[in-house]
Amino acid sequence: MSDWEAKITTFLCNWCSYGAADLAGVSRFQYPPNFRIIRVPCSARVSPKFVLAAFRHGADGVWVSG
Amino acid sequence: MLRYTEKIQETAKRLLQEKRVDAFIGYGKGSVPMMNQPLMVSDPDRVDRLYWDNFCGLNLCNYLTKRTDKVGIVANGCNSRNIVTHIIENQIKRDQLYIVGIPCEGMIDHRAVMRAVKQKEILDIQQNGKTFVVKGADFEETFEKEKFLQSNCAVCIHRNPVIYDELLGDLVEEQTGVSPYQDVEKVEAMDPEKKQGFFTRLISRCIRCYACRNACPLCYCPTCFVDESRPQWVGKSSDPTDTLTFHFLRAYHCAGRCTDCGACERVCPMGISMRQFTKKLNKDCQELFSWEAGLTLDQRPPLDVYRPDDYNDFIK
Amino acid sequence: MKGLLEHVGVEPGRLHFSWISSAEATKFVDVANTVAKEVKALGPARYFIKKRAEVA
Amino acid sequence: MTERVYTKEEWIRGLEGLREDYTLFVPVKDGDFHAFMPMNGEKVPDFDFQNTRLSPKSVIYPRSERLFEYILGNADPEANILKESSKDFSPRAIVGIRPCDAQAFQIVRRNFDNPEYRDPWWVRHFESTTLVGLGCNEPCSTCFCTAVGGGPFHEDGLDALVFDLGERYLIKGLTDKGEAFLAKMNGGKPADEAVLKAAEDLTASASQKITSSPPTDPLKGKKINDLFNAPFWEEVAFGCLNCGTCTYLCPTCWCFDVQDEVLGKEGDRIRNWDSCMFPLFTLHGSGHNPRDKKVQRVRQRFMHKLKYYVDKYDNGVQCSGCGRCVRYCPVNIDIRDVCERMNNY
Amino acid sequence: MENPYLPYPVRIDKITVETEDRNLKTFHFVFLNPEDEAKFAYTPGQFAELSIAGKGEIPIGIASSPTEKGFVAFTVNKVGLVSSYLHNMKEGDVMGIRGPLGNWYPWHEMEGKNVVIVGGGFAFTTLRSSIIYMIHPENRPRFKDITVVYGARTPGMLLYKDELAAWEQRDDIHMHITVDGTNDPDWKYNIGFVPTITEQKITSADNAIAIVCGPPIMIRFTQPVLEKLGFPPERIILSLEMRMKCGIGMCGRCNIGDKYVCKDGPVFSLAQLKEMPPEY
Repeated sequence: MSDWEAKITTFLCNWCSYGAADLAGVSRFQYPPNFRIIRVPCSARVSPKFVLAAFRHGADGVWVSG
Repeated sequence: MLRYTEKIQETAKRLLQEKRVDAFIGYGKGSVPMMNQPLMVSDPDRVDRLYWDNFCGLNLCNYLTKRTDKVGIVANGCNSRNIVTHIIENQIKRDQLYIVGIPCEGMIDHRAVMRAVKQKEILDIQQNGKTFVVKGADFEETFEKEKFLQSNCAVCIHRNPVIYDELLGDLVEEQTGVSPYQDVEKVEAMDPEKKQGFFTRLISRCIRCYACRNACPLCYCPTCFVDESRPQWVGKSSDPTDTLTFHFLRAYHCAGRCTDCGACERVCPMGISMRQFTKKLNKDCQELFSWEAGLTLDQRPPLDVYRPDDYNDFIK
Repeated sequence: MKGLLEHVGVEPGRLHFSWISSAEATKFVDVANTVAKEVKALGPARYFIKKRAEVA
Repeated sequence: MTERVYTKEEWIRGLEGLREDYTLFVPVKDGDFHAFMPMNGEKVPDFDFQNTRLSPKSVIYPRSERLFEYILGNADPEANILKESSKDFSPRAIVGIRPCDAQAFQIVRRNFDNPEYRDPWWVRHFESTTLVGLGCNEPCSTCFCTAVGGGPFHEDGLDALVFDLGERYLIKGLTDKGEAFLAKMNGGKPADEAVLKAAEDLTASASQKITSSPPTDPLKGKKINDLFNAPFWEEVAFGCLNCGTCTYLCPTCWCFDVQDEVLGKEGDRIRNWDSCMFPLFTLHGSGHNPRDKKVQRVRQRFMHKLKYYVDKYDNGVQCSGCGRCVRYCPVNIDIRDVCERMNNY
Repeated sequence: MENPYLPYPVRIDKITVETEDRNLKTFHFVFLNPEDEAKFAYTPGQFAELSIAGKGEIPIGIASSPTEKGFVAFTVNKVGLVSSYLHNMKEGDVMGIRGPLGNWYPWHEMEGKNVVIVGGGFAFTTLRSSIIYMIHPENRPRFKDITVVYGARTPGMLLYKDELAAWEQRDDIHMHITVDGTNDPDWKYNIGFVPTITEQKITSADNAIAIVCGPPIMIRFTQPVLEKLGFPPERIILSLEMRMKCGIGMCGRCNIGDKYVCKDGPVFSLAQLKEMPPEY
């Protein structure tokens, strides 16, 4: 299992966390590479269907951030 | 409970004659024991078909959605709570309704009765207050009603209608000391793997007939998520993951709205106890928001509103 | 949502929510680290994944 | 015609011995009710049942069935071309099927196996299956097989028929398939006169017990459009929830849906049961839906069973009288009552 | 056992955008296995299931004529999951077609008669097939006068514009092309709804059969016009649409009364339809 890397589907709010992620990138902060980021217009756009869809497609984790 | 039949008929007749309502929705006696038929009467001379007994477990609110006429409806505790939910969610207007309240003493679980007579064929049932007599071709047995209540009725603490224009009979004493969430707690105590096994087994029989969804008064969306094709959220075969997704999302759509009326379980042809999903959400709503659905017209359900003091421990 | 998912047997550490303002790059990195760590600790997901339909 | 008598123990042993030659589907107690399941040594067959909740149609016509498979993409020359999924068509037998459910296969067969087209999966599954029926000593109050051309010991559609004579079983071979099944089965001894007489008496007394039987002959003479426009449909349909219980439990409902499911680069074309009760069933791509309202769908179901089928095949109604829909309809819509209304209209 | 659900593999050979809104495209398919072409022997009026692996199948009328060899053509409107996907496919892509399915226009009855074709919008596909079929030198003598009324909302929404123009030049077919309205000052054909034009241009129902294909609203208004002209119901032929899955009368959804649109139809005479419940 050593070469296994978690896939984490990540829903980020365009105005908040996406900005933070962007800033983190610009500032050259290091963070783990496991995230598959989906930008949403608002974290309230994320419906339970999305979260389930992520798990159904084999995501190991889901992170919703506003 | 049988005593209500006559009163319902009288009331319906009066309402229809006085033209207070265009139609009256209640139950009719079914053609097989333990099955009753939802019925709508608009002719005052035909009210004799209305009926009430211990097997009126199907929720009549299904028949109110988007009606435009004035209707009378019989409502026990859970029916009335669903009427409230319907009004809050703008599926019908309060002034269209004439609610005939019935204090409920719980409905009998037909499956439990069948189990008790070892699945032998039941030809007739006589209901006498606290007991009932089951007759078959070669047996006759008397049972105590108390022990045969639908599992949601056994733990019900809202037997009296919460909203009505007229009440038939006296309010009944509400049950106290019941612990409604015992089974949920049992599951909560399991580790994830056990839980997975529990729910996989629970729904393994599901044939995806959607009786639970259609019997649920909350499920009135014009297009259900399972029917959407672009994107398709859930496959339509009897695949276990798809079935689990269906049950999960169906339950989730009822979060904070479910009144635990038990219609879903009652109608399931395969006897699946899908309240295991909704009850968890009811418990969460109770614990996090002190909310039970359908008790008041003045407040919106918790997932509908934002309050600064909402529980948010789960957010980092 | 999280409650029911856990209830049906998805491990608690698989679903995370957070609030991060667009200025909080450091918080983003912190949370990202925690989330990744927790999910990694749980190992690969096996439950709720749509596989080839189990049909006749 | 072989007629053999088995003690009940011998019978179960005999079935055990057949497991090499057949995949046997037997009634098994599953929770509150019975279901046909493969006999695999773990499950104990239980022949003391009224009828299974789900009809055995799923043995021949599964709830979901993979038809084709394919790979997607451009690299492979075989990509995007459908290939038939491999299937097991080795001999099967449904042991303990009720005569009504066996007759239902004959009804459905007119749809799946007709002069123009043959459904390859249904036909092959059906042809590889031996139907060993179990007569009904005690029909239910909701049974009305005698009204639709069947009966508790009706032999049409069965390959062999079993009579439960209390201590013993009498089994009669009815077709070549049934005889082959019996020939492979160990145990038993030839039936004597007394046993045959007992079976005859049982048949007569069981038919007497079926009390509800709306006649279905008058349906033929009616005009489709008259019945279609009859005023009673609104009333019949009021309570209907538009769930699929009746159609999924029904042994004679055959409608299906075809869906493609893709995972990565591989896909399946899957056939699922569908139900005329669902609005999606007839929804056009344009958004138009010819059966948009509940009452239209309820009418479709009953008209199909009791009128369209009658006119199309001139071979009775599309109903085997098993009574499942009567018992398990959550809102108690009773096909017998609808049939009466249609008769009298 | 022959499997009626198994599509013949085909390659998309040519894609033509037909209308100005780009929602209608004509696809020419070539069979990957040449022997399949012989098996796919069809008659104008029939349809086929276009099958895309991973998406599903859609029933579409065949727009080419059996007199055109080497390909089959379909004109597809972009509405649902499958048709939208098809619209994004490219020439050279591989998919499947299954058929031919359903019945056809009553060519035998039409022999020796005048033929009136009334079409509207994108339902003109099987009518194109019919016209090509009838004006083929081998078949033309079998029919007497051929009159076509074809309308669309605007000039840009007409299908097969080049062919329409070519037919207009011929003297063995009377074309009446019309649009609901247009700003184009150079528009040289009719303006007006199909039923109106039909009423103006068709003068006699003597020894004539009418084939009508179009949106429901057009059919509803054309029907009385034809009846007034003296067409008896058995000589008004319509082609219906329904949601289908199997196309071979098994899946049970496309029935109207005891008839399946996929197997007993899609072509019905008005006389037949009057005997059927109005559920379409």
